[in-house]
Amino acid sequence: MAEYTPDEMMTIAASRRLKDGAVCFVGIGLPSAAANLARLTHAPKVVLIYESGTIGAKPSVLPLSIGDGELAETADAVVPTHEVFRYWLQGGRIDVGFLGAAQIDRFANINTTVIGDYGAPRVRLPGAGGAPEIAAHAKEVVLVTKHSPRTFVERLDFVTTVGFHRGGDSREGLGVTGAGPRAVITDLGVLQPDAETRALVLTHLHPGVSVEEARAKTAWPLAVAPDLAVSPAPTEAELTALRELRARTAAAHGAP
Amino acid sequence: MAEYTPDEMMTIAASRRLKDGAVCFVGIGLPSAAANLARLTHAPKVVLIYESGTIGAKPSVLPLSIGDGELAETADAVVPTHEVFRYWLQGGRIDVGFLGAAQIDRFANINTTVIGDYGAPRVRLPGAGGAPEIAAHAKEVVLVTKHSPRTFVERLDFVTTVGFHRGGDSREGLGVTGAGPRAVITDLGVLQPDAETRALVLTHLHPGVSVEEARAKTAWPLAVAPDLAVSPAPTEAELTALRELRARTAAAHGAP
Amino acid sequence: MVNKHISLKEAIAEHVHDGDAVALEGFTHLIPHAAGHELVRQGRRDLTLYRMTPDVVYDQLIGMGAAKRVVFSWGGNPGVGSLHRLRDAVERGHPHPIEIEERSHADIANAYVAGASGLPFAVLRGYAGSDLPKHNDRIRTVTCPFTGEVLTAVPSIRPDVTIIHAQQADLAGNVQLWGIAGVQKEAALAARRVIVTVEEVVERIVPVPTGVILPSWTVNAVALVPGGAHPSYAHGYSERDNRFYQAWDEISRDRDRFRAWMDRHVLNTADFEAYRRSLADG
Amino acid sequence: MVNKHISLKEAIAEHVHDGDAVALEGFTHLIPHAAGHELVRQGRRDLTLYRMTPDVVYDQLIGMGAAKRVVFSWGGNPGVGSLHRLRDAVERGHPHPIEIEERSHADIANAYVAGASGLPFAVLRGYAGSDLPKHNDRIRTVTCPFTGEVLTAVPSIRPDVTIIHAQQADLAGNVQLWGIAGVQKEAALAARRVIVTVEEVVERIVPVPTGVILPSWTVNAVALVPGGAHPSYAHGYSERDNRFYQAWDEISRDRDRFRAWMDRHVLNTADFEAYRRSLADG
Repeated sequence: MAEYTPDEMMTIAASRRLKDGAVCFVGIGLPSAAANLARLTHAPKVVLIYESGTIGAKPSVLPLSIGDGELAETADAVVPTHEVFRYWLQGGRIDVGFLGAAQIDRFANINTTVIGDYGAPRVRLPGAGGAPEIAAHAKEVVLVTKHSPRTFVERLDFVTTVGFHRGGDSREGLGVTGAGPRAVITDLGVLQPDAETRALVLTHLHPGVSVEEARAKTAWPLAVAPDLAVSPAPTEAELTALRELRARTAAAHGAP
Repeated sequence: MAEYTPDEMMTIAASRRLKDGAVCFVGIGLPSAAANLARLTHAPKVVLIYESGTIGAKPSVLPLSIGDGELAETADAVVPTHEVFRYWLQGGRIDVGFLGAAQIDRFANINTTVIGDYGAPRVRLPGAGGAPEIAAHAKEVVLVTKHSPRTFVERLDFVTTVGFHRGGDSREGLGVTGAGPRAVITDLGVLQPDAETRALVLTHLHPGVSVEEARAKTAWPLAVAPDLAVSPAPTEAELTALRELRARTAAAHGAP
Repeated sequence: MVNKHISLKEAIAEHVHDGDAVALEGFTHLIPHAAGHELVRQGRRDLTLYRMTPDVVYDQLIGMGAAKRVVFSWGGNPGVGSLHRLRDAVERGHPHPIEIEERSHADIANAYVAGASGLPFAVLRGYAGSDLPKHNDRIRTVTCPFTGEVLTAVPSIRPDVTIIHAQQADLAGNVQLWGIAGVQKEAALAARRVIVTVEEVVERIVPVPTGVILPSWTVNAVALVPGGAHPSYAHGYSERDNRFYQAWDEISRDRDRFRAWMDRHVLNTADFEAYRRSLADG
Repeated sequence: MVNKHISLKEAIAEHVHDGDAVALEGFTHLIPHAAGHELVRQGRRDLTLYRMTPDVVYDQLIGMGAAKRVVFSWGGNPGVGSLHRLRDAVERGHPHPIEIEERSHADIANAYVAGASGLPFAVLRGYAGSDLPKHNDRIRTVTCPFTGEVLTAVPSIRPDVTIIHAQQADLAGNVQLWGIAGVQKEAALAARRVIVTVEEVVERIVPVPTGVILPSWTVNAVALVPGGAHPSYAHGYSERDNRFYQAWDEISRDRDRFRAWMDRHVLNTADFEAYRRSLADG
């Protein structure tokens, strides 16, 4: 089997979560990489929607911004930004919202707003973007983010985007229609919500990763599923597709 | 001077009310004929908007329907129907709403819904269409309709579209932004609202028409302006433009 | 992938049921007449019919007894006069009494937008001084939480089925329509199920100006029906048959003549092509 | 007819005043950078700046002290990281403290639609479970008068001036833009005054797919500025300068380096053409 990096494993594990034919609202960065990898491997008919209004985008390289020209050129339809949020997202037409996170808590709530106090932040993060409504309206949400105790925190400095709120059925009490986060994919493994408490539980480790490592990089006491599984290692086909995508992207953007 | 019919006089008098460059929301039928005549004579830069979403339409023949293909082909922009009502009409971008009427009262309120009782109508008319909101939001309204006591009634069977409501400043109390009907053009003359009571006053007679005839064809006691004027007779240029427009229209639609 | 390309007959049989709330939209342009005929042929009953302008397509459905309730904003024969079957139903309860719900164009257009947007109601500045709200308790008010202004609130429209006619679909079922776009996109996205009849099936859609696209995954069935909007038209494919609209005034004025016309041209024809042939035969 | 074709310098001088609420829109595509530079050159102050994604264009305005208040939904350097001038203003009050009002993309997009529609507020399903409404009392609720559901209400946005960059204007001043359309049409129609910079002035507009047209009578000024979106792009005319966005991270990280860069390339250049030349000179 080929060598691969934890980042590659994370992207490939995330891509596998996307079913062929699913309509997917894609955030920029890791989610976009994973979603396009899915499209180039097992899910050729996945429909990728970016908040710039490109519906059914099929970029040959990863977009650096959510509004790169190739997204429009390859899309089935280009609609105004307000329409993508109103008819397509709020209208209930998105199967999967694919998002990243700067901070995440045990109920998969997300902070992308500030580190520190909102009125006098230590670090000002970019903010909400489309995430609060993507997380509310997509039929389900998949999160992709690297594992670190600064990311997987005991308590968020700010709740930008809701996951399972305070756990249990508290999300349903908010009146949202989507089912919420189905999985959090990291460079160490996969976390999924407990059916009852909705707290995240470690359900998969990527090959070679230990429970101890995952716990060390999670700031809350991480529960482990009794049937903890090991993610299948990347296949040659997956790795080749991902590396070719990254190479095309680097050539196009001059990015590493 | 050439001979002309009362219908021709009415259409020409109505067309003169449209200033060059005005943005005009046009109803089908008489208003459309008058507005296009204005465009073909003294107001080449008038912007005609039809509720089918054609903005800046320049048809060579009169459309039989509000959605004839030539409106789209000659328009500066074609927008969805909801947009024309939201961004363009409700958004306050219309200078003149040009409408017809089946019944009209002394305050220029209009009925296009039923004759008789609403629950068991003697005659079921087409209904509101775009008129209630055109009359509310256009900066001013011009009405075109033939004079008859069945049209100019003492009391409407149904108020479909508001003019000056109950007179005085009662229209303003409805919270609408447009100033309301500025003139009613008929085949006999022109009626305009009194500055205070807002009741319609006969301000112009077309050549050869008497006050008595106008009063006989108005079911309420019609007030006459002290400075009652006579409309200028159609010019050769106006008549020629109108007749050529009608001839082109008849040839295109097979209509009389 | 499910093949969405089926016959109009199959599409109506599968997706439209007695009692459904149905919208056949098309603002003068692209009116789905072929689909209306097929509803008549299949004898659908008790339909709630949404349409801004009922036009000839609903005059026929109402006259044939398919409608329980009609929601509309302008019920005339454009440029000609009355819709006689609609009037006969409202004025004299023939062939049976129907419920009507009257709204304005601005209201219905906003209500489709709200439906497509997953909202329960739309906000507009509507009906100032009009008697319509007195006869329709579904025209209500809402107060702006910022300015205190009182605005009109209307319920969103979410049909069980929306049927539209468009110029093109590709093999996957992506749909493109252009020219006067009306409210079709919103009516389709507001509905639970969507049927589209098209002028042409193309291998690949070449986007045209003001082209409206419904991706294939928003559409349940696509049926090829060239000329399927007649007497309405499809921009780039046909012209509006204004003479037919004028002739309809006479055909529809008399109950027996209407019924004989519908029997001959719709009920006794197998499909839209046969209907067009029977019309050509006079 | 007023000639709307004037220079960008004249357009900014005439239509944008200190203290105005200004929207420079363009969702990654067609960001009106040339107009942003001209605001810096003319030393505008105390602006309320609306923009979904502040991007480099507002990072420059904020760093140069032009902003009193910034209303936004996502304040990062797309695909790169932070907007350092925005962060420096928020975190450390440099060059002076600014007010920020944070909303979500869905909120701001709806608020422009409401503004264009002449409504005082927009209704959406927004912010469920988010802390943002706790810090923004302009995110309120409204109750559906039909279902009783409680929905989010946000105030509409009506800028004093909206500035956009588009591909084409014709001689009369009709404007066409295509590709990713963003919220520019709504932002323009919501504003009291509209300035458009364009890649090209054409004698007659040939409509293209997804072309958005602002009729000339909705536009106050049109200025020809080829490449005026750089480092953003104009579909069909240029490509996004991704390397510039990456370089901006370093340029903007340090206050002095930022200021020296702005002095050299913006304040000491006469117009956008000179700016492009100074960039090319390195």
